[in-house]
Amino acid sequence: MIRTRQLTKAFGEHTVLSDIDLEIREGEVLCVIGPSGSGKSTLLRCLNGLESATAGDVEINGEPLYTESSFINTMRAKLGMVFQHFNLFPHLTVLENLTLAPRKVLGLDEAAANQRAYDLLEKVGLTDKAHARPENLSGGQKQRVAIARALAMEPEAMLFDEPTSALDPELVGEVLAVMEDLGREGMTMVVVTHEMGFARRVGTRVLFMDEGRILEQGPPDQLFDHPQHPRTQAFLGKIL
Amino acid sequence: MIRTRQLTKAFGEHTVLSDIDLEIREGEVLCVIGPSGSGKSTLLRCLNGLESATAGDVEINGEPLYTESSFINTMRAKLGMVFQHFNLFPHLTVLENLTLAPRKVLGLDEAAANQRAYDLLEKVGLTDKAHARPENLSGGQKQRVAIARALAMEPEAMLFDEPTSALDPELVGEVLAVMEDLGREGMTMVVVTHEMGFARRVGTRVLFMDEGRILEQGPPDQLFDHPQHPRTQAFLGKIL
Amino acid sequence: MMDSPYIQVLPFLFRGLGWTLLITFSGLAVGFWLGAAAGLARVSRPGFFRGAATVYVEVIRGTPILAQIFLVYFGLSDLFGINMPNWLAAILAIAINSGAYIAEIVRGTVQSIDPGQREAGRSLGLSSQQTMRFVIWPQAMRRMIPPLGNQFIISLKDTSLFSVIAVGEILFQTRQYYNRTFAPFEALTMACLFYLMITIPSSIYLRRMEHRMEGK
Amino acid sequence: MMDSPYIQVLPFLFRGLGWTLLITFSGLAVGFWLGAAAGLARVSRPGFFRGAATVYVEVIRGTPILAQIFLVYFGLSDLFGINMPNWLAAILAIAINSGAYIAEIVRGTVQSIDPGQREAGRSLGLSSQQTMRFVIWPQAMRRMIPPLGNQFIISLKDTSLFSVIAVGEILFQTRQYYNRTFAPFEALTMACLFYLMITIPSSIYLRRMEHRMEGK
Amino acid sequence: GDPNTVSVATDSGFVPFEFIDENTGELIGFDIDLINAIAEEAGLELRINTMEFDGLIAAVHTGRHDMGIAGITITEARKEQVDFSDPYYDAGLIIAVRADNDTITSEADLAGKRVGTRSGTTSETYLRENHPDARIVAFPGIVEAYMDLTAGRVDAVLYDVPNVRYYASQSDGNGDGEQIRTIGDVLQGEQYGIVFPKGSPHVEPVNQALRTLRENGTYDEIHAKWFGEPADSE
Ligand SMILES: Nc1ncnc2c1ncn2[C@@H]1O[C@H](COP(=O)(O)OP(=O)(O)OP(=O)(O)O)[C@@H](O)[C@H]1O
Ligand SMILES: Nc1ncnc2c1ncn2[C@@H]1O[C@H](COP(=O)(O)OP(=O)(O)OP(=O)(O)O)[C@@H](O)[C@H]1O
Ligand SMILES: [Mg+2]
Ligand SMILES: [Mg+2]
Repeated sequence: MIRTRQLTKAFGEHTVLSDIDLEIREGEVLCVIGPSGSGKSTLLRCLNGLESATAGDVEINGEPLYTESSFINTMRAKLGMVFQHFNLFPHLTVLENLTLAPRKVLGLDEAAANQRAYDLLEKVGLTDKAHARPENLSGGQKQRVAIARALAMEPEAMLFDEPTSALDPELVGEVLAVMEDLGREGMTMVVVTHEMGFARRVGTRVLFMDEGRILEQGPPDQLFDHPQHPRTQAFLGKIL
Repeated sequence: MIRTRQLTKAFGEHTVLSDIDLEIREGEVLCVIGPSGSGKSTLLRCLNGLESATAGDVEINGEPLYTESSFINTMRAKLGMVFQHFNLFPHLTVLENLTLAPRKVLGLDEAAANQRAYDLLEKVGLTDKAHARPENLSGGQKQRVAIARALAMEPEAMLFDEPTSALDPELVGEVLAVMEDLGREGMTMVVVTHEMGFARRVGTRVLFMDEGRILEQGPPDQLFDHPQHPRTQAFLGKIL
Repeated sequence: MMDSPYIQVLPFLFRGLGWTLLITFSGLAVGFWLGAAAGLARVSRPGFFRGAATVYVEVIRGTPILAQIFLVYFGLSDLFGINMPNWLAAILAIAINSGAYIAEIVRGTVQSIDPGQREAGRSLGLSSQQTMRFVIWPQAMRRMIPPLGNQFIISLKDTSLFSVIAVGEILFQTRQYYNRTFAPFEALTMACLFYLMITIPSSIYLRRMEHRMEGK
Repeated sequence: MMDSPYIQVLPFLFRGLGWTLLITFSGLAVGFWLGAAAGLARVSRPGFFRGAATVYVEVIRGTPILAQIFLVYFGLSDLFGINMPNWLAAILAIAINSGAYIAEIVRGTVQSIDPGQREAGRSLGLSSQQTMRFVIWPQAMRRMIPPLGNQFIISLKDTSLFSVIAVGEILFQTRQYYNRTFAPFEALTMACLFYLMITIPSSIYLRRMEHRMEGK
Repeated sequence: GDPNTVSVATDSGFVPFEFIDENTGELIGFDIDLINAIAEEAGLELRINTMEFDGLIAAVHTGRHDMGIAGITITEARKEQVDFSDPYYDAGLIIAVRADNDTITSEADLAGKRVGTRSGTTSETYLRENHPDARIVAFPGIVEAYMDLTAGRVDAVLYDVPNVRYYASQSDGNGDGEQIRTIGDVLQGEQYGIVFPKGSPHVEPVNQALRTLRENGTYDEIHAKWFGEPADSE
C-alpha cells in the first residue's frame, strides 16, 4: 500500500536518505529503529510529502505522491501522522483539534465532525476532555488526542515518529496501549520507536536504519535476538 | 574561623534558612548535603555576604560580616567561592581571569599578579591554557580555572557550591582531584556536594540540611553509614 | 489662574486630540492590513510578491517618515494629479509607514510559531493557505498584540509631524496657540503631557500584558 | 539631462548630507553617555538617580521628538536664557532623545548578562562599581552594538525633522530646492535615495553582525 | 559674550526677502542685505539663524535672539510682545488664485472656499477676523500653501504682496504656462519692521543706521537689486 523506489533525500550537500526501496503492505506494523540522525524522521516525512524527495518515487496505493500540490494534500490526508512533540493546536479545544481537518478538508458538517470526534475520544479514553485546552492535558493525554486527531481523517495508514519519547516514563503505557489497539484492529502503521516491548508485541517487521540506508530488516524476534549486521548488533547492545 | 549565630534568611514570605548555628574550624572540610531547595546554596551565599541575612550574625575570624559595605568587600575576598556553572569571565583570557581581582582589590602589580596566576595554573595543571579564552576550555578545565581564580586572592577558606554537578561524568575526577589536594594542604573548605566518595575521603564533617535547617551532622562515615534522622535516611536511600 | 497659558492652551489641545486619535486609528487600521499582506508575502515562497514586499519594507524603514509624508502629499499630486485632503494624506502616510513596521511584526510572529504546527496542519491534509489561516495565524495574532501596541504608540507620536501639512492634530494646535500668544514653552509642555496621558498608560498596560503572556 | 530636477537637486543633497551626518554622529556621541548614565541608574538601587532616570526615559519615549525639538529650541532660552544656534539645538535634541532609547538598550543588555558574572565578581572582593566596570560592562558593550546600530539608523532618520527649525540637513535642503522649482516629487525621491544609501547598507551590515554573534 | 555680537533670527522661505540660493546654498534676499548693511553701519557683528516663521516672534520675545528680520508686519498685538524698529518696507496682503480660476474675482468670493496661508502671520489673522466663513488652512511654510494652490487643494492663497507677486511670476516662468495670478487690490496696507526683545538696547542704533542708509542711497540700491526699481517708484 506504501511503496518507495530508490527514494533519496539530500539537504544541500548532506544526503540523509540513500536509495530507499521499501514496501509496506496493508495491515503491517513496521517498526523503524536506528541511531539519532540516521534519517528515520526524514523517511516518514518523505512518505507523506512533508518533505519532497530529491530523487526516487513514493507511491501510495499505486498512485505517485509527487505530482501537483492539491493531489499531495489529499494524499497526506490518507496517511495520519503523529509527532514526538504532539503538535496539538494550542488555540483550539480538544474537540476543535479533532474536527478542524475533517471539516475543512473532507467537508464534513459540524454535527458529523463532532460525532466522529466523540467516537474517537471514547476510543482513546478522553471523552471528558473534549472541551479542554491542550495546555491542560498531561503529555500522555496530549499524545492520545494527537492520535485521535490523525484518525479523524480516516487515514489508510498511520505514521508515528517516536510518539512516546517525549513522555514521562509513567505516561508511556497509556499511549502504547492505544497504539496496540490500533495495530490489532488491522491499521497499517509505520512506527519509529525504541520501545522494544511494543515492537515485539505488535510489530510485524522491524527495520534498522543507519546513515540513510536500510541495513537490516526482519520479524522483531529475529532482528532483536539474532541481528546480522555488526552495526545493528552494536546499536542494540547500547539500547537494550 | 567561620561562625554563624541564629542565621535566618527569608525571601519575602518564604524562609529559606532558619536559625543556623554553625562553626567551622580552621582546616576543616565541611561537606553539606541535602535535597534540592533545602537552602544549601543560600547558606554559602550568606557566608560570604552575596546575600545579606534577614536575622542573625556571621563572623569570620571573630569579625562580624554585616557592617558597612567596604568591609564586606575585603571579607568576601577572604572566602573564595566556586560556583556550579564556573562563572568565568568570558571576555577575559584565563590569565586575566586570575589576575583581575588581585590587581584591582589587592593592588598587586601586573608582574606579581601574573606570577601568582602562573603558579596557580601550574597547581591546577593548566599552564598551557593561560592565554586561552574560557569558551575554548572543557567543563573540567573551566572549573579548575575557577578554583585557581578564587585561590589567587589567597583566601582563608574556600566555598564550593556543587562544583562538579554541571560536568560530564568523565570530567568530574579532575576537579575533585584538585579539591582533594587543597583539602590535604589544610585549606578550610565548605563543599556542597553529592559526591559521597569525595566526602568520605576528604571531608572532616558532613552536614545534612532540609528545609532550611541543619538536621544532622557528624563525621562522614558515621553520617553516611548510620544516619540518625529518618529524613537523612530517606535522602541517602535515594541518592546512594 | 484662568489666563495662564497652561489653561488657555487646553481647548486647542482637545481639538487636536480628536485629529490625532482619528489619524492614528484610521492609519493603523489600514496599515494593519497592508502589514499583514506584506508580512505574509515576506514569509511566502520567493517570487514577485515576496520581492515586492521586501522592497516596500526596506524602503519605508530606511527613509524618514517626514519625507514619506511630503511624498504622499505633494508627490502624489505632482505625479498623478491625485489631490487628497491633508487629513486623508496623513492617514495614508501613517498607513504606508506603519504597514512596513507591522509587516516585520507579522513576519516575526509567524516565524516564531513552532514549525511543528505547520507540519501538523499539512499532515492532516490542510492546504498551505488553510494551515496559515486556521492554525498559524490565530496563534500569531495573540503574540502580535504587544508589538502592535508598541506600534500604536510610535504612530501616535508620528502624527505630530502632520503639523507641517497643517493637519489640525495636537502639535499643530499647539503651534497655532503659541504663534498668537508667544508662550511656546508652556504650550509645548502641556502638549507633551497630553501625549504622555495616552502613551504612558498604554505602555504600562502593554508591559503587564507581555508579563502575563510570558508567565503563561 | 543636466537640467533634470533629479540632477539639479544633487548639490543640495550633498550639502544636506554633511549636516545630517554631523548632527547624527555628534548627537549620538552625547546621547550614548547620557544613555549609559541613565541606563546604569535604572539598574541601580532604588533611589533618586533611578527615579530620575525612569522619568527621563518614560517622558522622552512617550512624547514625539518634534515636540522635544521645539521644547529644546524654545524652552532652554525661555527658561534659562540659553541661546544656542539651531544646529546645536539639533545635536542636543538628538542627544536627549536617543539617550532615552539608549538607556533602555543599556539596561536591557546589562540585565541580560548572567547574574553569575556579578556574583563571581563580588565573591572575588570586587566592589559593586568595579564589578560593573571590569566584568559586566565589557560584556554588555559587545551585545549593545547591534541595537546601537539600529538606533543610529533611527536617529539619522530623525534628523530630517530639523528641517522645521531650518537646520540645513538633507530634507531641509530638499524643501529649499523644491520651494524654488516646484518639483517636489523628483527632489523628495532623490532625498529618499540618499537616506537609503546610508540606512540599507547599515542594516545589512547589522543583520550580518547579529547573525555572527548569535552563531557564536 | 561680546556685546557687539547679536544673534538675528530670520526665516528661510520668504522670497525675495530671505531665501536660500539654489545654486550656492547661501541665505540671500532683501532683508539679508539690509540687515548686513545696518550691522556694518551700527558696528554690530551678526550671527544669523533661520527658523520657521511661526516661532520667530516667540523666539525673539523670549530673548532667544537679539533681533528678528523676516518681513515682519508691525501690529499692535505684536508690539505687546516685542519692540519694533521704524518701518523699513511698505507691503500689504493680496489674494492669489490659480490662473484658470474665474469664480474668485474678489475678496468677497472667499466665503466657503479653502484659503491657504502661513500660520502665525498677519495674513492668517486677517483671514480669521474678516473671513470667518472661509476654510482657512495655515501651513508653517508658505510654499506648502502655494503647492496646495497649484494642486487644487486650496482655492486661494492670501499672503504678503511681494512674495505672492514673486511666486506668480515664478510659476509662469516654469515653462508650463501661467499657474498662479493675483486678483484684486492690496487688501491691507502693512509695514515691515525689525523686532527686538522688549527694552532691547539695539533698537535705537538700528533705527539710526536705517535712517543713514535711506539718506546715503544704500537702501535704494538694495531695493533696486531685489525689486528691480528704487523704493519711491512703488
Ligand atoms: N530541514 C533540514 N535541513 C537540514 N538538515 C536536516 C533537516 N532535517 C533533518 N536534517 C538532517 O538530516 C539528518 C537526519 O535527520 P532525521 O531527523 O531524519 O534523523 P532521525 O533518525 O529522525 O534522528 P532522531 O533519532 O534524532 O530523531 C540529520 O543529520 C539532520 O541534521
Ligand atoms: N533570590 C531568590 N529569591 C527568591 N527565592 C529564592 C532566591 N534564591 C533562592 N530562593 C529559594 O530558596 C530556596 C532554597 O534555595 P537554594 O538555592 O539555597 O537551595 P539548594 O539547597 O541550593 O538547592 P539545589 O540543590 O537545587 O541547588 C528555594 O526554594 C529557592 O526557590
Ligand atoms: Mg527523528
Ligand atoms: Mg544550590
